[in-house]
Amino acid sequence: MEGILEIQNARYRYPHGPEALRGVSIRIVQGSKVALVGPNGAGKSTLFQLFNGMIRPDAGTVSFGGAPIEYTARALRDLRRRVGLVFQNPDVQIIAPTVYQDVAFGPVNLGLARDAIDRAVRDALSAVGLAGYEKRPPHHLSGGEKKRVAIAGILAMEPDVLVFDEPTSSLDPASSEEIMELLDELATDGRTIIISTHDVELAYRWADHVILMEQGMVLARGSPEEVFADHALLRAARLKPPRILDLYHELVARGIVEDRTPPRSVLAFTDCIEQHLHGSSLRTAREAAGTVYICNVDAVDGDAVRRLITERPIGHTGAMGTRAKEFANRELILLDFTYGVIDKCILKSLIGESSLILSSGGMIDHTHRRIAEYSAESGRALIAVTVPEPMPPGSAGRLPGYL
Amino acid sequence: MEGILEIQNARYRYPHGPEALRGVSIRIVQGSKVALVGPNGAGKSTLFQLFNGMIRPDAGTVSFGGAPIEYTARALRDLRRRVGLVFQNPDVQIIAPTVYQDVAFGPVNLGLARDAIDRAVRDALSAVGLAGYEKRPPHHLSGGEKKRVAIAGILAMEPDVLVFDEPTSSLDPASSEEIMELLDELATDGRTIIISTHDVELAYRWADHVILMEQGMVLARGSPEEVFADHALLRAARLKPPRILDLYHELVARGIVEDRTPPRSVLAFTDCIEQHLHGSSLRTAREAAGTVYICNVDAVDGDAVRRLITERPIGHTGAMGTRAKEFANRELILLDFTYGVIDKCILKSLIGESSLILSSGGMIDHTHRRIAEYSAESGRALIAVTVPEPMPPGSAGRLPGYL
Amino acid sequence: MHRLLEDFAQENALRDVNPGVKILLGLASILLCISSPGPVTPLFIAVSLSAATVGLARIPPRFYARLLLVPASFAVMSIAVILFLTGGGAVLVSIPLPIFTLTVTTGGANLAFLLVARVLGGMCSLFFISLTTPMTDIFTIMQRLRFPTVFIDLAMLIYRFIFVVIDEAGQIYRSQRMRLGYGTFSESIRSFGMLAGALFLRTWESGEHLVRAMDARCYDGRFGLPDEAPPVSPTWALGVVLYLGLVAGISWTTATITLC
Amino acid sequence: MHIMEGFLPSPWWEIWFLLSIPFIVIGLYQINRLVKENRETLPLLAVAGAFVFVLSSLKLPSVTGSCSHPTGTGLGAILFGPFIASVLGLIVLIYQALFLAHGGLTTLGANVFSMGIAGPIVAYLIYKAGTRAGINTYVTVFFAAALADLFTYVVTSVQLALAFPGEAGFFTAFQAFAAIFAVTQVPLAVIEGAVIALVFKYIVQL
Repeated sequence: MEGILEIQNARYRYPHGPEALRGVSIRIVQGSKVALVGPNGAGKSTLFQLFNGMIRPDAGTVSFGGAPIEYTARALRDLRRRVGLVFQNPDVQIIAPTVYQDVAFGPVNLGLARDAIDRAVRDALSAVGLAGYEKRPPHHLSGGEKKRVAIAGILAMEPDVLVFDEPTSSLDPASSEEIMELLDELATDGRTIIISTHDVELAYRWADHVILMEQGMVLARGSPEEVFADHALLRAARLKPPRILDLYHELVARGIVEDRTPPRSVLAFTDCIEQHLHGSSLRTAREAAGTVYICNVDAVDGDAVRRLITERPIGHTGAMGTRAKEFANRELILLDFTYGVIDKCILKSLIGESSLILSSGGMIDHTHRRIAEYSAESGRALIAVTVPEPMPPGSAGRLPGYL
Repeated sequence: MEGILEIQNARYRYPHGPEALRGVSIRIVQGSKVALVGPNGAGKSTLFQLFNGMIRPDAGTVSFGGAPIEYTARALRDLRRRVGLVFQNPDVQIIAPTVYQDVAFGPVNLGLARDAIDRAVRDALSAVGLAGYEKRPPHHLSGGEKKRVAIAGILAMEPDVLVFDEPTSSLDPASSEEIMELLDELATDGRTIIISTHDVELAYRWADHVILMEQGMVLARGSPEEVFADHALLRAARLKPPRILDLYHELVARGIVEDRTPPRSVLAFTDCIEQHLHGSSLRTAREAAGTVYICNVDAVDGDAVRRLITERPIGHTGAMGTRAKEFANRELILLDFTYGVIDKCILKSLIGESSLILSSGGMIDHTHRRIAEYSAESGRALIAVTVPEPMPPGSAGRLPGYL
Repeated sequence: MHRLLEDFAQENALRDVNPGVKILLGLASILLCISSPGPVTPLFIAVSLSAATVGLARIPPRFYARLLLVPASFAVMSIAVILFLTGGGAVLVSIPLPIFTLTVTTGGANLAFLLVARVLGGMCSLFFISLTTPMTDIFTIMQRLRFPTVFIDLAMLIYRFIFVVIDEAGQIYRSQRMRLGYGTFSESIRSFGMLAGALFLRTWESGEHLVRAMDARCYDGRFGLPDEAPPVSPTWALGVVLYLGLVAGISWTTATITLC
Repeated sequence: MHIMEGFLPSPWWEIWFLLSIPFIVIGLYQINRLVKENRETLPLLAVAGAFVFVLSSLKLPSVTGSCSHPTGTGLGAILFGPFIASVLGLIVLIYQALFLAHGGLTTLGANVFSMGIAGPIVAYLIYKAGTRAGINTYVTVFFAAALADLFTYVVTSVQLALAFPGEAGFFTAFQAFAAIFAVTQVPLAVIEGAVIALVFKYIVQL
């Protein structure tokens, strides 16, 4: 895979301050979801400022797209357009007196024409689920909404890499979940997403790749399972192992489960214990598996969904992604699941109950893939159906699932 | 038990704003550890301002120590001294240019004499583990240290009730753990501690009593196990169930474990699964249990502890509480456990390994009690020994364990 | 911390009326007030624009009534001086004091009453602008009127940060009250000094954050674009012209009417 | 103490606008130049303006009325010079008129002249003179703040006396206005001087 951002042996000392980076080398692969994990003061935010040239390393190199960063005003502006940095506190990132003007700030400074600016603002606000908020003053928004405005302000410059400093800091669980889901949506469009966090649970569930930092150095890098399995390393970084991993290791130590790939979710954990109890190959088929219905909210209206829920044996409804949740809110469809939706529906499916996932166009394929993967791994065939069925290409009307 | 703070049917509407409290009744028992849990905007912070009379309810009553609050300047001053409120963001609570001046702000306003002020500041700073920080400017401290200064500023007025708004907000895990441990220490001295949080995991582990709020109303109150077991209720409050509870319910749904009291910790969970696998009464004694050594850091020096570690078969060392951690840092004693120490040592003990808990005077009894409780519940006798052994009363020297 | 008039403006019922029309109405009324030779016109403006603000813009009447008290202390003090200083006409009241005698003449009474009327009318016109037209819309107008860019940019940034700083000031104040600050008079001075100092520090830090935020977003000396203003509705345009015409007419016909 | 909307008749409100405009124009020109040299100037000016607004809209303890802000802009004058301070003063006064109902739009010229120009210049001069003479900094700051505050009210009294000289003429009117304001403003000025000296002490301690 291609490395889009590469830092080699970077050192940085703040003027009159301690050395914040003491020889850091990392490589971020295009399209990956990377979590930079470490306690406060580990150098995560300093590293982020290297990414978009806000600071220049005392030693070492920073490369973007294969070429070393040039520290000229023009090159830096281009870099900052392509590497968007979302700060921890949205109050310091929101600059202008209205949402529209704030999101337009980047495009205006990039010198776009008025209609291109309008389009960029509209797209960015709709991506973060804030269409219609254009005229609101930022100080009348909630914490989660401010965060979205800050993200839209960066998205409007159409960056290739999005960097988030503590994306869920001081948000409540529902808002955090929404922001992380938004990050997932942004990632499915091929963008590279980097977050910094000291929330090991969050990084464990979300990231493809984890970089563990402490005291200006990289302690470890690799898959979340690898990095977080090393308790000594986590202790060195003054972090706690994810609870689910903690429990897994405790059960392994007592010989209750075998030591294999540690589970990352409640679903995987349940499977792990069940496999151990009922033999390692196939799960005992207690009853017929339930079906997972997947519905593209971009292609249907509320009535169609309500008809679906009454006509089919659907026991649980979940919504994935900003647009789907907005849709459910608007159409007053009661949601049972609003986070970890695919896993929850698989869990229900395994005990014979059917469920419906409301999703937006881009996430439909992702959902199918995830369920197929699970079927292959667990050896238990689960049925996932897109409803209403996609029409054959060439026929009239909108094509659900392929928008 | 005596109710120290009682609110009956309180309603409050911000001037020209929405109704923030819509009929709230709660009763806080003296000496309890209470968590007010709910999403942002549920009314938690507004309720806190009722506690010390910063706002007056539009309807309903607020009582402290059995008598309704009087809203006279004199009565309010007395109330605010006795009910201390620690804000979420220490930056707005720390107002003076040095740590000493900041902590002294309350005592000075109380009109104490100079030496009483000095004593109050010294005691408060030593309680939060910041002795020696008097002359430091607060804005150069780390997030966790700032939080401690804010707490010391309240402690210096010697309140009976301590109220914390989101005590761990934006702290990293190590600092969060330290703050929660500090809250535990403060609670062992008989103070009533109330926290607000949207972190269900935290409330689940820490609180005796949970009050679930949403949209200015109390949705539920009771023990953490009761309140958090009701998924529908949590969903109504836009919160997520604790992961360990989620996993437990999933295993119950599949018939892997029986439905009893849900476990609150990794230790309890492991036991739960093990009991299910190996019969419900006694755990299979795999080998002899390890001993838990408990050492009072107020009564020994570093050499004594190092001698202890080499002489006895100690495999793991943990430190509980601010003073014990300071001690370990100062004496360069490597710590394996810095959080959930008692549980971890019991877990080690169960697989035959011995461990040492460094603790300060006040927490020794608590530790013994916890281990004895576990022994009684699990039916497996664990040995806990205080080292060095307390000297008989009347003999010379300091009396470890009874300071 | 009391709410700013701006907060009401953001939610008022005339939010979607073209801001240019509202500002024109307010400013023209102010000019008619201060150029009116008699007190009738300013009083008419005060009553009619108050009715518009409370009735059409749906500003809570109790809030509006309290707002009218804001200029009171200034008005009472300065109008008292004018009342006694200005001569002309018959003596109405005479208050003998040890050193000198305070007299009120008809000239003084008329001028004082005219000024009361003008301040009332002027303030009601100002309230109409500030309670119906959010600052964000006023920026749009300033941009269309080609105010200097650097002035508008600075005003916009200050606007944004006023709310950040107010919020922090309120929190610091509450935390001081909680720790028994502002008890005695000298304590109050000390507490206030600490508040201002802490606030200064926090504000300066926000400034440094703002520099970084603007850099991260490719700041190149350009700032916001004008928002799109709601179109001028013919009803409103006609209404404002008729109203101003009416007021001008009143002004002309009632010029000689005085208090006494 | 801001002159309220409607109080100043023609031609006085226009005259004070005309007198203030040169300062504003030079201030804007200076800001433009600074911003071109160093883009960080604009955000720092902005937070300074927001600070002055908030500080001046907080009620001073135990005293009715609000803390005026010649000292706030005086601080701006010391940091950025009197011309730029007058631009900050103008913006702050617009917001005080629109958000707090303090002052007015036609009286903006007069208010900018007294609080955004005259006061800050006095603060600036006393501060410069005090530091040059080597007087204790806190004493200097106290006098700079308190006298700037008082001078602002002197200017306001002049403005009112010019507009309303009455029978007895300008000087009597000025004495009357100055006397009646002095009752309330002298204690306020002393308090403001003390507060600003405390703030200064606070900042220096860091």
